[in-house]
Amino acid sequence: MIPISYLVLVFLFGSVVSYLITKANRIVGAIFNFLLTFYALFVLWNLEIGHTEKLFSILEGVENTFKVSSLGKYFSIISLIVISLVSFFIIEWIRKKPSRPAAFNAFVLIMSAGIIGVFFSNDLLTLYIFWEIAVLGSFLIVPMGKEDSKKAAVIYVVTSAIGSYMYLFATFSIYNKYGILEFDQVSRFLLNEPSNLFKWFIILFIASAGIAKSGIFPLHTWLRITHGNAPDAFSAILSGQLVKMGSYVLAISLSVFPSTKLLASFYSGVPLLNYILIWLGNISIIIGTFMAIRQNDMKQLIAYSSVANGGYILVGLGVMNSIGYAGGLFHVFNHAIAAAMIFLSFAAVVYRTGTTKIDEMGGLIWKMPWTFVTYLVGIISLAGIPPTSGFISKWMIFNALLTKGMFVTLTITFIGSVGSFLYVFRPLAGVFLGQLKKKHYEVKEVSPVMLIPMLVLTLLTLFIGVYPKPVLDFIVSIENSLGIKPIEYSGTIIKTSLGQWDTLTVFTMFAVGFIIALVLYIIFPRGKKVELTDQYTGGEYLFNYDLYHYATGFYRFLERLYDKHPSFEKLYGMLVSFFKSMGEIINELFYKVSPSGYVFWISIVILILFWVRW
Amino acid sequence: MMTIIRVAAVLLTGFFVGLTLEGVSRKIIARIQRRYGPPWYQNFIDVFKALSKNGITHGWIFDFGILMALGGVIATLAFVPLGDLVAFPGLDNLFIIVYLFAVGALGMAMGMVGSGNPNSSIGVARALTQMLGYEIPYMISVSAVMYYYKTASVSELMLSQQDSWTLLKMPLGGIVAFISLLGMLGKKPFDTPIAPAEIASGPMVELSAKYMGLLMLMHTFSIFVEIGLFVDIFLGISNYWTFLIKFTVIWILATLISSVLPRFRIEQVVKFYWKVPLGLAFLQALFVLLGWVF
Amino acid sequence: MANHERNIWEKIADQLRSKSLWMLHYCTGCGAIELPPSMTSRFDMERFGMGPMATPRQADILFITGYLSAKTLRRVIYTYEQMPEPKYVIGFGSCTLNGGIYYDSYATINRLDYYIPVDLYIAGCMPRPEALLEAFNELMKMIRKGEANGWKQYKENYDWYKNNQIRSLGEVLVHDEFHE
Amino acid sequence: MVYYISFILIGIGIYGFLTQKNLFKHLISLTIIDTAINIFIISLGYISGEEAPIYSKYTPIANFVDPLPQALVLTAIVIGVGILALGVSLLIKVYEKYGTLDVEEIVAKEGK
Amino acid sequence: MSALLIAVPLLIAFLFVPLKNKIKYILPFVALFSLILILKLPIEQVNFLGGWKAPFGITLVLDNSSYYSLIVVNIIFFLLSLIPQIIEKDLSLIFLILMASINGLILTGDLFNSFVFLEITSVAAYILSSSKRNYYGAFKYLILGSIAGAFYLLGTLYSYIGTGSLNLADISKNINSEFLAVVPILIFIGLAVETKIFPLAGWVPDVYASGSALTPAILATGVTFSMMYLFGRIFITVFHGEFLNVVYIFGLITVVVAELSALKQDNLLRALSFSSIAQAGLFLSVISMNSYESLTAGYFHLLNDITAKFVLFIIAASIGKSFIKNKTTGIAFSIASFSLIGFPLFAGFRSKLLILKTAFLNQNYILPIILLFATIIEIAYVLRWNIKLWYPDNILPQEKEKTQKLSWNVNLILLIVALVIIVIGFYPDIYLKIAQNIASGLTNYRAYVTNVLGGM
Repeated sequence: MIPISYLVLVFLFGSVVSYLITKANRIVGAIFNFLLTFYALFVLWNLEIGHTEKLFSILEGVENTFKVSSLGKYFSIISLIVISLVSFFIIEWIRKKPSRPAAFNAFVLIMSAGIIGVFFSNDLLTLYIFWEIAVLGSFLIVPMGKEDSKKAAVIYVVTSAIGSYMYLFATFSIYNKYGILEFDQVSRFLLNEPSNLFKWFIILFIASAGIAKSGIFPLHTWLRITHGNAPDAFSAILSGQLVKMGSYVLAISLSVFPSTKLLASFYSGVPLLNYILIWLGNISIIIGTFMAIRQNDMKQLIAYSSVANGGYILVGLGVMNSIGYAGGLFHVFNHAIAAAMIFLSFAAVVYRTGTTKIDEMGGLIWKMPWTFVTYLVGIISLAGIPPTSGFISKWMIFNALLTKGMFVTLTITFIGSVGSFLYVFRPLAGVFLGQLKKKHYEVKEVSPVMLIPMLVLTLLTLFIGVYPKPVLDFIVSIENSLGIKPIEYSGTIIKTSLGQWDTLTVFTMFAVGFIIALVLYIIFPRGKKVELTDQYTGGEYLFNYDLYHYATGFYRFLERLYDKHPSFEKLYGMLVSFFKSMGEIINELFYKVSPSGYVFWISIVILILFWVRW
Repeated sequence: MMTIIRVAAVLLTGFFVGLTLEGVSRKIIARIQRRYGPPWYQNFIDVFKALSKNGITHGWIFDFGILMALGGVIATLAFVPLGDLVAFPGLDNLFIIVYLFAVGALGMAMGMVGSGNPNSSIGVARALTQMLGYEIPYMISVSAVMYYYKTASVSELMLSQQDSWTLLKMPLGGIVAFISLLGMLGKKPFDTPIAPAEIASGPMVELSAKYMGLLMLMHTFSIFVEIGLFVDIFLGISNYWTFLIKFTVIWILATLISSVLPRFRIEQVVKFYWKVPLGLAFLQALFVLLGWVF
Repeated sequence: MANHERNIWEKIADQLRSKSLWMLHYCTGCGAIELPPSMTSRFDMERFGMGPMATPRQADILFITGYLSAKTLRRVIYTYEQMPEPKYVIGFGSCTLNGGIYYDSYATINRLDYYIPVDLYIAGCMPRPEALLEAFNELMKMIRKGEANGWKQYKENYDWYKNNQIRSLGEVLVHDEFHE
Repeated sequence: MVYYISFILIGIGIYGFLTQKNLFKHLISLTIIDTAINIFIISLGYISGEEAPIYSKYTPIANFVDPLPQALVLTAIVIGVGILALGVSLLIKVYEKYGTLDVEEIVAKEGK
Repeated sequence: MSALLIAVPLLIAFLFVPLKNKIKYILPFVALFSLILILKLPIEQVNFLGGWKAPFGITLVLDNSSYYSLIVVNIIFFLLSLIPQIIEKDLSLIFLILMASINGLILTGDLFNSFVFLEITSVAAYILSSSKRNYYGAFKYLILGSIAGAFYLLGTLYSYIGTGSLNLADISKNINSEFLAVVPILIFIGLAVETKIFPLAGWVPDVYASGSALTPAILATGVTFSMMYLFGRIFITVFHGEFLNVVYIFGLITVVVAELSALKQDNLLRALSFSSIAQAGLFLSVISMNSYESLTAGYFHLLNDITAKFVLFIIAASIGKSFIKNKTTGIAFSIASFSLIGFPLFAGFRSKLLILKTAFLNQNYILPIILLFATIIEIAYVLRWNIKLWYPDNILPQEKEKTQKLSWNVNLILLIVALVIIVIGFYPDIYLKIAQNIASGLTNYRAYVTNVLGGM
């Protein structure tokens, strides 16, 4: 198998090749993209742990190397699954949608090169380099979406720049203090580091890159605009996978630098730093859930759900006991797959109907049944309902919080999971169920090329939901490598201190119940098929069937409870306009002045200088 | 083989006891209103009468929703231990039961909205909001109990009430759980989703014959799940028969309360649940943390 | 009505149907006020297993309690067609029988029978709850004996009913008068 | 003592810049500053009682004033003149373009 | 021999005055000639004009720092001369004079001589900036520049009073404390206008954003580099880093102020001019840490910035609204702007790393914070411009035809410079060697003094 550095180079040059091919013919370019990503997935699948490769060396004394850690391999395999399936989806999707297909394909490859680099880099600087390459790649694709995706792209890059520059600041202070940057060496130095303040500063600043990227509380505002307006298939990659880079950095800052051993425990085994990060996760769960319930644009709704799920992952990772950490990692897998599934089904819907507003659509289930099935299984997994894999990770996080006795966080996770029933149901009711709008009568199901990746993801979720062994093996190997007590499970029974459950019996019992209901359904007389337009509405007969469809303001009564909510977007907007107005004043004062103004400033400078010297 | 028998036993008890108790509750309400009320087996007749008629359907999603609802609730019921009758001994984790119940709720919601009637969509939206309301206090009070006994399996929770009932140990938690139980059952103070006067019996608007029958079955099973959980966790050790007695007592108590109270508006439901019960639940959790348990 | 024999299942079903009748009452005219007393403690309709239902989809009996103008008749016909089989109709009061005191008015219809099949009429210019309960018991006996099959007649000579309805309501059945 | 004259002149020049609206007056105050500095350069090398450093066989080297500032001042004056000439030509162009030399009107027209 | 560098361009400029518009085609040869001349010259070589020994006569010093900066400046001139399209009809004469005066500025070892060359460069700059009818901007630049020149003259005079000589090496040898207070201030003000320090850079937006491609291209790159070199030469070699902490504060203020005012610009050229002010301010604050590594980092950053600005200004001035018609220039523009921000694959990233390393080395934590904050703001507006040009919204069809296609040779040169940026991103040792040599030349002033004064 070719080493990783060659893989990254193949991707970088591949992007130029795919640019040329897509210039010639879109479909062939997209196929080339898919084959490349699939080959990369194959290569990554059978990479053995511990395999290291030396790269260049920028700062002397620091060897930039790639090292395959189990954590990196886990994250990269999830990412590659998502990217390869989405690029399979793009083969059909590219026929009509992005304004510049050639650039689109090229930048997807650049981004995936960055991603592979991030997950396998063995020291802070290489991680930063590939991190910026991934940001550059994804930044160039975002503006191809709807009209205010251009503003979204700038906000996206600025927020991730804030995070990554704090990360860079921490990297250089480590380099300045110790002279080394490899993860294990840094954690060894941090262990016997006297000053507590320095440890806090390092972990918080490194975690800030993760916070910015996975949309945790203070830096979460970019998610709504970017996911809402990016080109549809790309927002699947954006939310399914790029957000996971943030979780990867969070995982590093919390587990690779062993936070439990570094800092004194503050509340039942959880250090104060983790506690603060958990609280950031909590706030982002609340914001994500309650804002998602309000949204009328389906993609922005799921974007807010990514904020909430990012919060879940952070809470899971923050708790740092074996079950909690495993729950966090498992949730990374679930959210990646579920978000990719949901966004792909939205891409299919938008591909056919052209709009993302929920109340402009309705009854698409009759025309696009398979997209509906994907969306249904996706939201079942996102909301964490048993037969699918989404529930396992939430169950682990609940157990971890319960053993630690952190009741407020437990409440917020409950609010998050029950709230997720509400906001995932809104597009289901608004977009797929109900009467079909007149303008969507001739909408057809999406072509099989787009359906295959969606159905593959559906089967994957259900399979892992019933038989979570492959993912659990990965998590156990990660926990062993990081020195956390691994979770114990046998076959499909997952055991924790609080109790155990068996995914298989739950699934079989659900199937048995379904069969009983089916038998009852068949025995008794068949119902007569009646058109959706024949409804009981108090004897009245509406000729305009669109009026039947109840989709606008689906939870209006709940939203009215928190209409006047503090919005952080407005806060950051004010901040930016403050900077701009300051810039305006400076411009007026210093740069648009008449000559006498210049002389005035010269004399001021002279006075200051002379006053300073005496 | 034993599990199949046990599961069948649980389901049959759910069916028979559930329907008789519903008939009993209708008789009690009638008695309160100083009239005779229907015979106790009236609900059996209603169910079979509904199943025997040939109604209408609005497409495959409408049928699939009902089947998923009934299947989910049957699966949840299988996991609930009725006193000492436990279908799956080690595997009855409380989170599984609560979230498997959500499968039923989601299935019903999907089916009802699939019927395309605006009344049913409004009803479903109200049902989900109400669920958001009562679920949180319920889960906190129950997790306080779980934290105290250090186990999440329902049967163990029941068995660990050696000395006295959890209801006596944690009265606040018990009260909160009972209030959210009323919300779960959809009894009068909290039956905004099925408000017959406002939205023509909410989600069940388009449910004609057979589907109405299946839904009544589902309703019976869900009552059994909710009260069964409450009895197991809060009302001490009980074998099969004492479990049924406690079950009927709680059921009658709930019917008495619901027969005299008017209906909440949906905003009031959420606001009520997040003020009084949530406060009490947090208080209870604090007491458990501090170890002040009677 | 030829009472062709019913197989065993239908006999059992008729027994059950008679024991639990769900009623959708179309309260028009002065008959509506007779229903509350028949449901509350004095006359208690529920002991026969009968109860009011909000939607036609779940109702067995369509209970029409007074005069029907051209406009309200259309609503009644929609509701009737939305009820699942087997369904029964009870005309309450003389207004449904022969137009009652409004027999010569331009707006009301005189015989309900022409438009939807009525199984049972209750005479009286607003009969009392006792008459109502007597009628319900009579209907239960008819169901048990299998005679109450107005809905079969509706299905068999459907076009006859349709002509009557269109003759009196006009083609407006399809187009709603608000939009024209 | 001569320093004070040049510093006063520089003060006047700067004052001229700050108060005047007309661009041409800016140019004049600029030349005032240039001449002030030239005076300062000259006054540097002055030794009382010595002659101008014009070398010929009649004037012995001994009693010369310091010749270096004299040389410097020559180039400084040339540069001052060059800048002045360039300034004036620019002003002509400004006048052609805006029709006025007043700062407010130009800014209004220019919108800058 | 090194005097030829100044003499030849001046001579050709005066010879070809009558046939003005022919000069445009001779420029490349002149630039090539001076380049070849430099490469042939031996490095350690002091040229005494008119045979006078150091403290008395005017010397042209050619140590390795001035040698390499001469190469850089002349390469820039050569590149510019290869694209005659952007040079207006009679400005090529000025171009030659500017080349001569900049060579002089770098070479000269005499303070008053540097004043004269400074004035000539400024005069050439005033004329250049008056292209595209930007007379008012040029006039304002003239006023500011000449006042600064006056103060620079005062500075030289005071140093003459203090040390009795005008030679840089001589001054640096026996400058004493109480003159050290006054002279750096005056010279700092003199140079502040050209090196675009905070309050005195008022002229930059009007001059750079006048619309002509040549003015910003040559001013922002060639002139700025030579001024920065002069700044380094005087403040580090002569005054041994005496005055630098004040410069440090001014530099930081310039960075913040310039970035903020760039945020709101709706004209690309003005935004880029503010960005060049900010980069100059950053360079000065890095320089004022006054150590060999910080000087290397500073000059390395300056070199990257110049290459990027060269590409950016030419494209910004010549491209209309969007890159639809000319994709290659678009790619060059994006590469240059990404290197400006400091994305990893490009040169800017290497210089940012170096600056951060040196800043952390001398425990200076304010500079990294300001640098990172400034880069975040820079990302905001540079990328917004990138998107606005790549994905222009509501371009009217007839406007689309109007955006004329850039001629082939301009495209070619821009692409070459852009590729240089990428190559530097991977193998930075070319620029790094130049920067190290300049830094070493500036810092060990003892070698400079002995070299010039011949061990007197």
